[in-house]
Order: sequence, then C-alpha cells, then structure tokens
Amino acid sequence: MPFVVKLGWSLVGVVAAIAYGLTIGGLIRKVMARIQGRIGPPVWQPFIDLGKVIFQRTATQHGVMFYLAPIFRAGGGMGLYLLVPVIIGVPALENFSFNGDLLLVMYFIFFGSLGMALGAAEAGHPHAPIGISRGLSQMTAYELPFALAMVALAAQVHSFSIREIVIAQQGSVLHWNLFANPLAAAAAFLAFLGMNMYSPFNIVGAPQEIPVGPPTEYNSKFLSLMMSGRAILAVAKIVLFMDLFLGGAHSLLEVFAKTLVIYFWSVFVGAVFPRFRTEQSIRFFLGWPTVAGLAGVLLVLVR
Amino acid sequence: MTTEVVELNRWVQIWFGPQHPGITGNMSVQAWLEGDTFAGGVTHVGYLHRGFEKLMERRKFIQSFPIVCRICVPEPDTNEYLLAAALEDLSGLDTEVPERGAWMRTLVMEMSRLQMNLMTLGGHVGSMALGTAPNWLIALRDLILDRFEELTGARVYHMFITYGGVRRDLPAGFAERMEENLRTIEKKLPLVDNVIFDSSVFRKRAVGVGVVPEEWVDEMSLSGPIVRAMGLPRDLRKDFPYLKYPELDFEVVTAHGSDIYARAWVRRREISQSIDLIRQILGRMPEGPYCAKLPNMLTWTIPPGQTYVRAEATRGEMGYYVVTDGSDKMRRVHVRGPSYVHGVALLERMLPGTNIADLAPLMVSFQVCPPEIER
Amino acid sequence: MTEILDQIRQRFGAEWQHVQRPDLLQIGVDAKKVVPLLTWLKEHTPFVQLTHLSAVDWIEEGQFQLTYLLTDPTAHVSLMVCARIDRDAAEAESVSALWPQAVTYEQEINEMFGIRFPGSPRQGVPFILEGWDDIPPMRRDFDTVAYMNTRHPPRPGRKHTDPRAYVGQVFGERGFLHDD
Amino acid sequence: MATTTKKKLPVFEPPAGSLAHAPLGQGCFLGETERLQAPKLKEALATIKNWFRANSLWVMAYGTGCGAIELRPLVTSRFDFERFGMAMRPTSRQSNVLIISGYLAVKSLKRVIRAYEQMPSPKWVVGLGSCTINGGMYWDSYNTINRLDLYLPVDMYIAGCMPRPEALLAGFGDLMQRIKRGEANGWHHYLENFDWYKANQKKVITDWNMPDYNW
Repeated sequence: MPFVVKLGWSLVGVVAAIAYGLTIGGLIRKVMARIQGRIGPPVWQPFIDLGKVIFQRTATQHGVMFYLAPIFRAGGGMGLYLLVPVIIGVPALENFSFNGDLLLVMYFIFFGSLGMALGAAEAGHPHAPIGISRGLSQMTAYELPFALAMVALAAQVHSFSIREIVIAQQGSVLHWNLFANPLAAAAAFLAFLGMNMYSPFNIVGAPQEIPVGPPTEYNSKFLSLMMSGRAILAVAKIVLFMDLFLGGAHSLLEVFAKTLVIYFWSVFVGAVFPRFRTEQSIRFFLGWPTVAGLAGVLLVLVR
Repeated sequence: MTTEVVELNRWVQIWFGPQHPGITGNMSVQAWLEGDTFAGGVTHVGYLHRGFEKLMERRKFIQSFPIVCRICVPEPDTNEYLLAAALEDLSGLDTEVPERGAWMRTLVMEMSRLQMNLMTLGGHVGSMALGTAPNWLIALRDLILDRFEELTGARVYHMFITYGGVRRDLPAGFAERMEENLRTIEKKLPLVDNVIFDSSVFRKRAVGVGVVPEEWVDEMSLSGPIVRAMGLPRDLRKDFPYLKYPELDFEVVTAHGSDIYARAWVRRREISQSIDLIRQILGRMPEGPYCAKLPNMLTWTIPPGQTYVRAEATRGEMGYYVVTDGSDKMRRVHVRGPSYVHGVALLERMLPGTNIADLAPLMVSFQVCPPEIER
Repeated sequence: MTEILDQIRQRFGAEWQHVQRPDLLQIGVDAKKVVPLLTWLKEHTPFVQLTHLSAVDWIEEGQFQLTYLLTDPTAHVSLMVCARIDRDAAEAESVSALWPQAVTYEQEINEMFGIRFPGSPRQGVPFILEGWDDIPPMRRDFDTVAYMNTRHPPRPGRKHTDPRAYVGQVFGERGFLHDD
Repeated sequence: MATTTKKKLPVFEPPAGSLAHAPLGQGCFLGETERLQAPKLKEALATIKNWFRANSLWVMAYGTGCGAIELRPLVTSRFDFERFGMAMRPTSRQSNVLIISGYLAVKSLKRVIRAYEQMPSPKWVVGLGSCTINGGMYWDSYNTINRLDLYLPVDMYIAGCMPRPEALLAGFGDLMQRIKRGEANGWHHYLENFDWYKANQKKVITDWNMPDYNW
C-alpha cells in the first residue's frame, strides 16, 4: 500500500479513535452512574459537551505556551496512536509501526503531560502548577514499573517492535503475555491505573483539593482540544496494552471487546476507592508494581 | 480566588474558597503552602451573614421561629428546640409542655441527627473523591427527609418546634412508614461500611491524620464527635439532660485515636444509635395533647431575665443565650454554634503541618457549618 | 453548687446573683474584677471551659453587658458571669490569654458592638462584615430598616400587613398556628 | 485571576450584524447574538449552537446560600440531574450556569460578581428562592441584598424557600427551552447595560478593590 494511502487511512483512524474515545468516556459516565445508583447521562454526552465547548469563545488572554499545551497533549496522543498497530495484517489499520517503536511509544505516553507542564506555568493559577507537579511526580513513579514490564517483553521476544511482540503471541490464548509473563503484565496493568488518572490515583484533577489542576484556566477551544486529546490518548493506550498483553486483535469487534475490558479494569477500581495522597501514590508505584516488574525481567532472563 | 506569591518566595499564598468544592459551605481558608503542607492559615467567614440576631430583636417571639431554623441549614431542628427551650425557661412555660410534645420534639431531634450524620458520613469519603458512598448515603437521607415532609410539611426547614410543644400531631401510620425506611437504611449500611471503613485507601488517608490533642478540649471547650473520638464520653444528652433523653436507653458512642477515621467511626455508630433511639421513641409515644395552651402570641410578653440553654447538635454543643427585658421582643439572642470554635480557632490551630490534600477531610470531620459561625 | 457563689462573693464581691436553673448559676460582678475572677475560676475551680462570650446593649442605662459563660465539664454546671461597662467608653479587658478561642469572640464583639479589647489580637480586623461604613450593627441605635432602605431598596409592590390584623383574620382571636 | 486581570487585550471584535458598539470599549467580547435578526444560515447555525449549549449545562459548584443543600439531592442518586447532561464544574472558567442559591450577603456578592465575569460567554444566572427575588425573610437585614437582578442579569428565577429538587429540575428544563429558543440572553443584557450594573454594584460594595471587569 502506497504511503499516501496509508497516511490517509491513519488519519481516518485518528478521527475514529477520537470518536471511540469519547464514546468510551460516555460509557464510563454511564457505568459510574449505575454503580452510584443513578441513571446517568446519555452515552453520547461527551460529544454534546465537546460541541458546546467548541462553540464557546474565550475572553481570557494568557501566554503562547498556555495555548500550545493542549496541542502538545493532543499531539502526544495522536503520535502515540499513529505508532501503535491496531490490527496486524490489515494494512489500513497497522499504523506506522517500525522496529524499535516501543521506545518511542514509551516516550509518547508521557509527552502530553510534559506539554501540560509547559502550559500550566502560564495559567497564572496556583492550582495548575501544583497539579502538574503532582502529575509529573506520579508519572515518574509509575513509569518505572511500566518501563520494566516493557523491558521484560522486549527481552522475551528479543525485539523492541510492537509488531514482533504481537506476532510472538499468536497461536494460543496461553501465548498471550498476560499468561506468558504474568509478573510483567501485573506491573504494567498496575501502572495503567496510574496512567488513566482514575481514583485512587486521580491526584492531578483532585476537585476537592486543587480544582481542577492543570486545566483550571482552560476553556472553549482549548478545552475541547484537551478533551479530544485525552480521548485519543486513552484509546492509543488501551490499544497498546491490547497489543502487548492480550495478543493483538484480528477484527474490529475483537479490538472493541479487548480494549473495553482493559479500560474498565481501571474504571471499576476507581469506582470503589478514595483518592491517595501524592506521596502515598508514589510509594504505591515504587512498591509492589516495581517488584513485580523486576521479577518479570528476571523471569525472562533466567528462562 | 486571588493569588499571589508571598515574600521570600518560600510560601505560596493560596485561597481555599469561597468557591471551592472542598470547602464545606460558603467560607474560605487563606492558607500558606510550603511544599505540600500548610505553614499556616486564616479562616475567613461572613459570606453568609444575615444578621439573625439583629432581626430577632425586631421580631416577636413567634416570628423568630421561621428565622432560627435557617441558622444551620442541614440541621435546623436543634435551633428551633433551643429557642423554644430558652423562651420556656424564661417564661416559666417549660413545666407546661405536654408529654407527647416533648416526645415528638425528641423524635424530631433524632431524625435530624440521623439525616445529618448520613450526609456527613458521605462527605467524609466524598472529600476524598469516592463518589459512590455519598450517592448512596444522600439517597438514604432523602428517606428521612420524606418522613420530615410528612410530619412537618417541609423537607429542610421544618419550623415544627414552637414554644409549648410542636406544631402538628403525628400523622396516622407514621411509625410504620418510618420503620420501613429505617429497615431500608439498615439494609444498606453494611454496603457503605464495606466501601468506607473496610477500604485500605480510606484507612491510609484517615488513620493518624488530623489528630486533635486531648489538652485542647478544656482549653478550647471542644465538644461533639471531636471529643468523643478521643474516648471521652461527653454528650450533652447525658451530661445536661434535656427533653426525654434521660428516659431513653443509649450509651455515649466513643472511639479512640482522635483522628479522622475515629470521627467517621463515631458518626457511623451514631447512625445506628439514632435508628435505635427513633424506634424507642416511636414505641413509647404517649397519647395526649402535643402543645400547651398558649397565650396570644401577638401580646405575649416575657419577664426580664437571661438564660443559656444548650443541646447536643450533630457537630457538638449548640447553645442559645437569650436576654429578655419584659417586652414582647427579645432583647438579645446569641447563638453559640459548635463550628464557632471548631471552624475558626481549632481549624486555624490544626492547619500548620497539614497536607494540602487533608484540608477537605479535616473540615468535614470537624463538620464546619459556616452559617452558624456568622449567623 | 451555690458555695462557689459564696466564695466568689467573699473574694471578689458580687453585685447580684441568681440561680436560673440547678445547672446554670448567674452572678454579676464589677467590670474590673472580671479577669481576676475568671483567672481564679480557671486555675482553682473546675470551671475551666469558656463556653460562650457575648455582649448585650443596654442603651437605656448607657451600658454594655459582657456575659462570660464558664462550664464545669465534670460536674456539668455552668456559671454565667455578667459585667457592665460604660457604653460611651466601651473598653474591656481581654481574656484571650486564658482561652485561645476567646480571640474570635472578642473580634466579633469588637466588630458588632464596637467594644474594644486592648491586648487581644485581631482587634479591628474585619471578621464578618466587609467594607462596613456605619455604626456597629448590633448596637440598639442602629436601625437596620433605614439602612436597608437606603442601601438595598426593596422591590416595589411588596405588601406589608399588620400581623395583628392579618393573623387575627386568618387564625382567629387566639392567633396561634395550630388547630385544636 | 489576579495575574490574568492585569492585561486586558481585545480578544474578538463583535461579529458583524451583532450589537452596534462594544459597551466595554477595548477588550470587550460579545457572543453572537441570537436575538438580533440574522441571515438564514446564521440562524440555523445559532439554532445548532443553542441546542448543544442547552444539552450540556455546566453548573458552577458554588453554594452561595442555603439553597445549596438541595443541590446535593439534585446531583445524587434520587434526582439525578446528570441525565439531562448537566454537570458540576469546580472552576468558573468551564461553567455556564451560575446558581445563586438563596440570599446573597454583600461580602459574597463581590465574589459572585468576580466569578460571573470570569465565566466564558454564553453564561446564565439562575436565582433560587424568594431571597433573590425580593429579599425573602431577610428583607430588613442590613447585610443581604434584596434584588439580585440589580446586580446580575438573572435568566431564571426558581421560587420557593428553598426550592425542592423537583422545582429545580423543572426550572432547569425551562432554562433549557429558553436557551434553545435563543431567549436566554442575560449576558448580552449585562454587557449592554454594563454601566448601570456597575453603578448598582458599586453602590452596595463600598470597598471596591477589583477591576471593573474581571477577565
């Protein structure tokens, strides 16, 4: 398939990923409402919110970095999505995956937060710097078990290519890394809780402490950009985890099923737990998840 | 809302409130942050000042009852009872309150205590971003509000207790419906315990946080769950017996640790206690009149005098200081709300060294109620 | 429990005393004796808690009354100490050294009545009001209706009814809100 | 915010066909005016925009008075207002609806004005209870305002002391209908009669120590 066609397909995939992420957001609000005994908003509520926010206009003036931050965030999400193959074997849906893309993916996951850190400094509201400092410190904490899990997988298949990892898991369900290397999977999925910023790890937003963290001053177009960036980042992350641990997918239906399972794992955890303090969350990630990641690496090396 | 970096670039001055989801009600805490902990803070109130005491000096006694219930929004009945008790104490009417009226007052007080505790227990974890338990608990609270509506005609501001007794009689079949609601609440409470008190994260957040030293109790005249969470069995229902509490069978709830967890646990056990008390009251409700024969409220004057009556609100000691001068209006009313000490002096004294994440749980565990600080 | 009143009368002299309830004793002392009396009570008697501090405006006598309510948390008895001060030179000694939360009471009394407590912190710091430009509102000679009519005019068309006539025609002669 | 109120830059010019002049002069922005006659396409666009706005009302989480106690049952399980697309937003920059829940003390009127002017347009004010209409039972209180509409443009009054959650739901339903019809234009009225509102506000708030318009 020529590059231009592939690029076009990938851009279509980006738009579809944003829509899928927003739908997942609506599903989450619905499910959380059901858990809390409420009826909940319609599933398409995030689309309405997005449209409303786009039709707003801002009257505030900050710095350039303030306006660039949501672009960084959305860009990080899109770059991450463009690197992760959705379905191996369908050229339209395996994006620009190349050997060693795992390293770049690990960078892109944290790219958005770094962009927010640049922008939050210009928000002028103290909640934004406080929130972003919390976010970055928590990020460095859960990056460690996540990176260890990635290293374990890479050492397992002797390649840093997501494609290789997915191909190595084919054949049987037991070949999935979820079962082939359960320790690395445990480390990665615990880090996934921190990535998704759901309770008990939602210390960045924290409406009861620093409402609402870095996006405090954002409204209108910039907020809509952040919403879509968050959506596509979530989709890219769950697709990545599906590729790494659940053996990829062969059909879109399988993609939806596996990604929803992965995502709602963090939602259900968040439904029943209060929020950690910052240092408690850091201690958590540097505790058992890191140990599990190290053990996963050792398991691969001694095997 | 305004923000600036204080000199030395060491402390960040940050305002919590008045528009802040973590602040209980419409008040603000001006705090100085050092890293993640507070170096100190000042409480600012007055956003809800309505001048109750000035207004009550202009109104007749009966006209004051619709006003006093606004003093604490979530728990108005304590104020109504206290004003009635103060006026009865000054006018010698307190001996004429009929039995059934006193029992119904006790019933209303316990119902309001129950709904307030349900809401506050939800706020304990709601301030830690667990939205599930508050939703359940406030839905349970609405059952009690329905009974209030049936009994008094209003959900929140009841204006039910007047001097001489209460305003209306018990509706027929009230006890059965209340019993049904109490059973519903008791059925749900284990779920709530499972989410709140069995949660390891809540233990990590609450145990050992916001410990109030025992020396401060007499020094600052603390009261309520803050004291009971230290293990001191201080409850005005036992210490200064009023209404029908001496005839009821209940133990003062205490806990140990004097931290947020202990206070939440005290509230949780007081919910069960209130449920039990409501059952006792409804079982022993006597027949008879529910209000004494009263003088004409338009020409009623009270001889000069001054008194101080107190009752155990959910948050601590609520007291009314009433001065009359022989006219048909009050000379002076002063409302001593528990939050007056807990929300200003105690909170400012607790702030240094508190983590920024613990301010909201701390305020909820003190049950700071701004309207009764500034009236 | 009245022997504490006798001791106070011997030591400090009492203008008047009254037993309102078995658990509420009232005594009136000279304003200069208040702080020594409260100190003695806090140090040598079980009345250790300052439950409440308030002021009353007796404008006819041209006096303010300060009311301190002390509580014995073990015997569950309260003692109300009342003292009159001059209304024109409204100044009283501060008890914030004895009880820290008295700072708040004195701050509010200073704002609401204009009584000065020298030595107490936060005197003159606005506590409840903001940008208040009239006489202290809790004084009896402050007319809240006149102030309100000039500052926040009511919506036109509001009907005022005389309560006597209105309640009489609605609820009958006894004029009370229940039916029996 | 204090740091952002320093610089007031013209953000957008009023769109063509909208109001003739910018009442605030430099730095003022008027949202597109559904009220004024506009070409068909613009009307259709306005209808679409109003539909989006009406179906996702973000309420600012600021309980200014006792009415806030009935907002808790409103947002929680029994009367769940999220099913109508409404949600509580803790920051004024991301909220559209400002609920004045009951009486308003002068000290909190100041904060409310700041918060209202920081909200991005379009924005609506909902006054709860009789206190916001005519002072209610605090009509003779020296510290509470009697008429909210002297200081803020009120789009919807919900009567009662305090309004029950059902009444709040009904009121918000009416507000949604008015927004869809393009009638709830309180923020236009605020900017058109800006001087009048400011005069009223400064008459009450004696120590005015903030800029005339808080961006």
